[in-house]
Amino acid sequence: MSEFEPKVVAFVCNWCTYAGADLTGTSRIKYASNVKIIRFPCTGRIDFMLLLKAFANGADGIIVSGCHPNDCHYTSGNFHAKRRWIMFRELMDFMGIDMARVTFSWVSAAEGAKWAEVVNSAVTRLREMGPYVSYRDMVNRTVEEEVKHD
Amino acid sequence: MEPTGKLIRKHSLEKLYNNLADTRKIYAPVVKSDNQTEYRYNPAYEEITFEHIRSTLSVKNVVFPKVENLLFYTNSKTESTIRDIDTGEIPEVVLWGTHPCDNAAFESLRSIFCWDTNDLFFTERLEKTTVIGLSCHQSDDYCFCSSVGLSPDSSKGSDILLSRLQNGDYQADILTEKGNGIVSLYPELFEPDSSENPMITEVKQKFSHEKVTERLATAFEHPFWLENSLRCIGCGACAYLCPTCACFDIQDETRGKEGKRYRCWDSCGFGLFTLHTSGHNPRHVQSQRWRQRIMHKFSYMPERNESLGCVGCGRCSSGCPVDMNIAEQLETIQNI
Amino acid sequence: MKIGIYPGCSLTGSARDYNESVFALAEAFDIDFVQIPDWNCCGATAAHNLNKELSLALPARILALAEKHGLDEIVVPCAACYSRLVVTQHELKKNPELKNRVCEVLNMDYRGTSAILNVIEWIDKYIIPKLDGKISNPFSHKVACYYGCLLVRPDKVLRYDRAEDPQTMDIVMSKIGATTVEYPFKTECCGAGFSVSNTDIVSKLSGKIIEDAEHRGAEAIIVACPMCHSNLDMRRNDINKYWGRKFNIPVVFITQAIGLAVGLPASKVGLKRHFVEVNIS
Amino acid sequence: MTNLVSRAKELLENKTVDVVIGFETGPTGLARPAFITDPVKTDKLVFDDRCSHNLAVYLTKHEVKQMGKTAIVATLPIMRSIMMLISEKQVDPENIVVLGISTDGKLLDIADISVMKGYIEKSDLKNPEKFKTPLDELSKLSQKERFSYWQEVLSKCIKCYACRQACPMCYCIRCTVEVNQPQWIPVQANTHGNMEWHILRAMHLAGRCISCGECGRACPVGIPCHLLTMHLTDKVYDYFKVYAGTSEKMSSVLSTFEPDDKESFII
Amino acid sequence: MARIGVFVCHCGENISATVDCGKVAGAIGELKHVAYSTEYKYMCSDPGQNLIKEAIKEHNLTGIVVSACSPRMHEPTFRKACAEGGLNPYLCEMANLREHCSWVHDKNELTTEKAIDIVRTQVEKVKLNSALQPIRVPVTKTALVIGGGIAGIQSALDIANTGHKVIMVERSPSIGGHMSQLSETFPTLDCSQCILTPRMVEVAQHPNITLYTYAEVESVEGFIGNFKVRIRKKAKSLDEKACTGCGLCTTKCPQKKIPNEFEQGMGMRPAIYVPFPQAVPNRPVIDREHCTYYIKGKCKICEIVCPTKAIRFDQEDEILELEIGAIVAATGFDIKHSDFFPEYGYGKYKDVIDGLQFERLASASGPTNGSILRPSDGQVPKNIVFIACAGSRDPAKGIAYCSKICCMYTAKHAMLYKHKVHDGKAHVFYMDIRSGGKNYEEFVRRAIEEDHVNYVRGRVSTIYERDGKLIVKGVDTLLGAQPVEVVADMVVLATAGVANQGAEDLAQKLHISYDSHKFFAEAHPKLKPVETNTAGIFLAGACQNPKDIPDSVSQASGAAVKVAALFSQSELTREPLVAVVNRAAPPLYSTCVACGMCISVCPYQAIDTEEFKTRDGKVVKKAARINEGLCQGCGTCVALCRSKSIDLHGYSNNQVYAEVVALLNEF
Repeated sequence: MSEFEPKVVAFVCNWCTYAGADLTGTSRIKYASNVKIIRFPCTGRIDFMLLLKAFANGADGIIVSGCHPNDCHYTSGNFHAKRRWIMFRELMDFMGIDMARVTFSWVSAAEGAKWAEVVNSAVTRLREMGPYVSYRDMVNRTVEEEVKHD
Repeated sequence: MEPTGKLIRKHSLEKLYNNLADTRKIYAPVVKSDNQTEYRYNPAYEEITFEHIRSTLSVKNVVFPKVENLLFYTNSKTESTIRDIDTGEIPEVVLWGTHPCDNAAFESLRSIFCWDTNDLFFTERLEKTTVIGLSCHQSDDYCFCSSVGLSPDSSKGSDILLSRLQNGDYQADILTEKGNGIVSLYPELFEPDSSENPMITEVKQKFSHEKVTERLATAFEHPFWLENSLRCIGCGACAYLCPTCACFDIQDETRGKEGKRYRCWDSCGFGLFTLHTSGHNPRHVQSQRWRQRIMHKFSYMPERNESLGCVGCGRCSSGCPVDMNIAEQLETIQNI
Repeated sequence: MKIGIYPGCSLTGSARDYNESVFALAEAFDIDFVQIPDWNCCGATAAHNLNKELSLALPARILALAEKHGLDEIVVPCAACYSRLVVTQHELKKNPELKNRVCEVLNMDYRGTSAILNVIEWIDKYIIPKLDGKISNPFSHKVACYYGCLLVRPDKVLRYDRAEDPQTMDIVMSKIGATTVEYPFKTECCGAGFSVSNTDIVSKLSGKIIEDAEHRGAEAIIVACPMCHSNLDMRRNDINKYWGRKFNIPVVFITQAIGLAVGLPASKVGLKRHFVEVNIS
Repeated sequence: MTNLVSRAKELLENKTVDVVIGFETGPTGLARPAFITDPVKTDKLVFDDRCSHNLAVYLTKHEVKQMGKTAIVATLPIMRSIMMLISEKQVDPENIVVLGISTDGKLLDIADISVMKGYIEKSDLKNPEKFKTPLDELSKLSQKERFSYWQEVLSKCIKCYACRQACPMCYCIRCTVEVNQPQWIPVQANTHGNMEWHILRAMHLAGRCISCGECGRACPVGIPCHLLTMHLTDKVYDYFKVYAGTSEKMSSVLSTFEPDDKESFII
Repeated sequence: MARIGVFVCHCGENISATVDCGKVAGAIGELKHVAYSTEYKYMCSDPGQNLIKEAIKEHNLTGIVVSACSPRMHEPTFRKACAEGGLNPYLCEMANLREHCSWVHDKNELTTEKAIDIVRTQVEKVKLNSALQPIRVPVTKTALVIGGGIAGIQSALDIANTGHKVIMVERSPSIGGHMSQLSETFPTLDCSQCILTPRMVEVAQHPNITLYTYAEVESVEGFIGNFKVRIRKKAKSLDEKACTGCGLCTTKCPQKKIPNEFEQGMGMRPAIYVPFPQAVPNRPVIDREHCTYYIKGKCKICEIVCPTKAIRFDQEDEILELEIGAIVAATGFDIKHSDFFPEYGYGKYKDVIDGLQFERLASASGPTNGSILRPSDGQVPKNIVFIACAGSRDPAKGIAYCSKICCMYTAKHAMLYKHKVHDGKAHVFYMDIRSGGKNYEEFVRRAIEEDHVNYVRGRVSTIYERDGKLIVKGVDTLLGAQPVEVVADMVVLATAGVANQGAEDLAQKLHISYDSHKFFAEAHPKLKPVETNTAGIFLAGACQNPKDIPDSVSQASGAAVKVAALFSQSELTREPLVAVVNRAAPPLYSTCVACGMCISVCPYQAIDTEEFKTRDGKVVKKAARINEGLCQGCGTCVALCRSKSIDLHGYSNNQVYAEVVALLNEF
């Protein structure tokens, strides 16, 4: 497992976490290069289906991050997102999909250091967990293979 | 060839099955914990049921799988290279214990898939399918094979048709060369025909499909369609359970450089089925879709394919969440 | 008509006069009291400063006993006991775990179902409605109603009378023919907390209460709490010494006042037991 | 149900409504939805334990809306569905008459929506008892076991969308699965596509599911997909102390929020 | 067919130090639809930008990806360059190779690979970008100012002086607000009326200001630049043109015993009245609740005596419909009255009064012509107690906040008292003295040191009356919590400032948010103190929280500037990154089913329901509709939409989906 490098996608809002990650850069704080960021205007914009798509396309882990409560540039997008994630996690867990692979965080535009921590701890955990084989197997299984019952 | 009647004893039947199961893919019915009957590949003989009236899904997926890959492709900056599928790789399958209605359905499917040119995948699969049917010694209110020109023991579509005798042995009618092929593999298991009459259930006729076809020709605008489809919620259960429904959709799925084109089941009951890009939908309400379903099976197919689109298995009715009973409706139609 | 009663220590000791008047009144209005069997100390004054659990367990036992004997209502004439019991009921209601712990401690089952009435609530509910035609001897005096602290505070918990300038006693008194003076000392501290340790404070504070009442021309101070009574009545000599003057105004339990109004003899309502002579009737 | 029949007859006779949606007995002895426009046909109406369909699904059906003012036989889940449909502007309370049926099968006098609301509020809104056991058993499994359980059952899904069509809250004229720009859900009915479909469906019903269980009953291949929405219904209550279908105001969990919503997983 | 240009920036060494830019440009060049891919030292430099402009022409590119620093840094720069190159600026995306890659990772293969992934993702995104045009919203250049207090007056005048029309609505018969009730003002002790009245008159006479007094806002619809406001002009029972303001009616009115609101109930007024002598407009109104005619049906003395026959008993409320571009809410505040304080005497002691009442007593135009006389018996109080923080900073009273103005006006009251009653004693009970502000602290010191006001740090527990005196019992925390007892003739409570009654109601009409105390909420506590969450609606004065005059006036001017800025162009242009609800040909119209969830999640009330009607007016379809003027583009509605009928320009479903796929798959 040691040489395994997880693929991690980060869904972040433009006004807090994206800016926070910019600050990580301007402060030259190093973190694992496994994480690639996709920018959204607001956590409220992040469709839960996109997380499934990330797993379906081979992500081993996901980070979702936005403005701290009450800091939302659009006043309430993150509150709606929060409820959405509460429900989503409950459902995923009920279906046995591994939510330990998804990290949710509030990272403000001033928390460059926190962003690095969030990423590094997520990557460390995912290295230990290994690739998300069980999900990928499901994705790649063809219908013919499914009809077999032996 | 001339059909020949044989006798096969209970224990020989088991031998036959096990021999076949050891040497090829065999698709046989088992009863699940939730009492639904489903077909599985090569289950143990003890698991197999001979008592099912109808399996939840028909066996049409053997010749028309719910997803059939058509081709694979690879994209580069400049071009796409296509990789065809070698139908030769499609395996031989023996169908075991399928009832006459399901067996007759293959004929109806062929009339669609091969109405102009032969569908490569369909014909290959059908070619490689051997049907060891089982005539019905029991039936229920949903059965109406007798109304669509079939019967609980009709041999149409079977290569071998088993019928149960009082003592638990089976009469085996060898109907085709394919059937003969099986017999010649294990001749010792087959004995000469007995005079005994097999147990065959009775399915009383509910309507005349000729009358229905005749009436439908002029019933397109009849208020009947609206009145009798109000209850329909527009799901695809009937189409997907139906052994003769053949509608499919073709999709490309690409991931990175690699992609594949496949076809998968579709249903004329869906609003999306006829939706145009413009937003216009020629069948924009359910009553029209319901009409299409009946019309296609009992008017258009007889006209265009010289075959009925229904074998009276009753799955569409037994599987319908809101009890849209097709036999009941056809009964009404013939008298409107 | 059965109602539970929890006398507590004072009514069996220093406030026997109060006790007598309460029972006399009950008898006069044929209410039969059931004293809570095997009742114990309510833990007033000391316990809640020292050991919260104990301070709740003691009253909880009393209430549990009441429940056990099917008493849906219990009258608690002593304001201190009343306060402890109600506070306990409140605390245990809002904290189920604590309740369970207390139940374990007692190994009794407590549900908090018995209603707790202070003496004025009791009068309001059972005496006032039957008052008509019973007043043979109207209590036509100018009086100052002194509520003290425990009857109306803490407001959040008791939700009884308004904590500032309460009115219930005044209303009852007016019903038996008294006129009540506008009295700002209604809820001022009488110093009860120091009645043993530092009696000078008692003399000072209680003195103010008495002085203002006399000053406003009241002929009696009406109370509904043994502590208040003992401080204003029993300590009168010390107060007079401390103030260097002689206050004569008597201190009367509200139950005694009603008793007199409905024609009970002074002796029967314990008036003879007072230190300051009650020369009104 | 004589009084149900007479009430329906009366409504049709005095033209209060144009159609009564109720239950009738089908040729195989099953109860099934019935649409009655002719007063004399009202004696076809039945109501008993066989009548489980959520009739509210028809209130948003084009052909039914065309019929005019509608009376609908409504058990508790159906009443809650109607409440949801009103709150989501899909049903105009002016256009319906609710023939409420109490849990013990008595005809209720639902004069108007506020009365219905009152009845709903004092009813037990938890998931029905019979679903509790399977929910608990699934929750007891390990995550791995749950994952393989759902893969197993969902591999059976044929994407006939009976679960969607049977649900009164799935009234969209275009479902996400019918969107192909982008293709949110794979068209083919393989386990992965099926799972994504059922996740999507459950999420879209989070805080909107009224626990009628029809999706599961409708499934021709017996997938217990109702457990997904019902699990969320439990969770919605745990977190937000609300049940769907109790108010005519827009109040479903995912379209509203409280600043102090509690969670423990966001770092 | 898409033709994408990719420009990889070295940013000097900033990127190229850890990322192999050449390799990135090369790899990306291999991608489908990438027509041109290059690297350069400084893309943001002029030569760099020219490189882009030329490439666009030369390779007729349909979209570009600048792979450089954070878009938060240079997106505007390159969008501009893109436009100058002849390509719609919204066909430009940036790949963040610096902040998100080169600066945070070491130099190695993985870092370069990540860079490639990042660029590829943006290439896939930009393919799906669409050319967008800035949104233009027309602006009606008329402002509505709600409230005629000093804040409203200042805003109105400032806006009017920029040459724009202003409509001012005041609910009482005269403008002036609380300031007109004040005697002198801290810290200068100049006469409030003297500095206010000229402004009031200016408002009345300003050619750009239309004043509606005795009027209230009925409803507000629309959005920034385009509000439709309905105003209810309550019937004054008077023909204002005919009336000369002679005042004869008010002297002859037989009904004279109505508590005078302006005098805080310490004086009486007739049923037909002018609130105060300097009122603007100086015209009477009939208070129909108390007018004998409206009660008994006869009297009409005013009508008889009126020399110009200006009385109109049959007058009815009038509804005005106005087109408004921007709104300033300046509805001010109110104070808790003494009946909120049982411990201080339930308002039953005549001589326990509140601050505003004292202002009237101290005012030369007040009921006592400026001499401090206690209400009960008109005697001069020789011993007066002021209690600061009466209610304020007292969670037990439900008011946890500091009312800000009390410390100062209490000091002022004490001073005014000392100036008028030289032999009098003034005591002030306070928690802390909060005298932040120019010359404020000095002012308080003066009260203490020069006017010898006795400041006692401690709260008052109770006040009671004895022999006509008020006994004030408190504590002096600076003297070891000594109980203090003051025998006073009069007590003045500096009661908490609270939201004006009707504030909540108005906030709901305006669709602006308000806090738990019903004070209007600003858009951002620090950076947007005069804006509200609803674009085009601004705040001025104490409707936001208790404020003194200078604060109110400055905020009022701030609000005015915001309005002026808005009115400075005839059209608002906005970034077109907003949500859209799809539309289709009938009978579909849209895939939206108008479930209203998007409406409920939108923080900006930017979504409403559009009805599609047949010729005969029958509604055949309803669908959500985005107001481009209001939408800020957060996309919360998009993620929530079950039928995917809403999409967001710049972050469309297609785009974000493509990004996820591109990020994880090699092409």
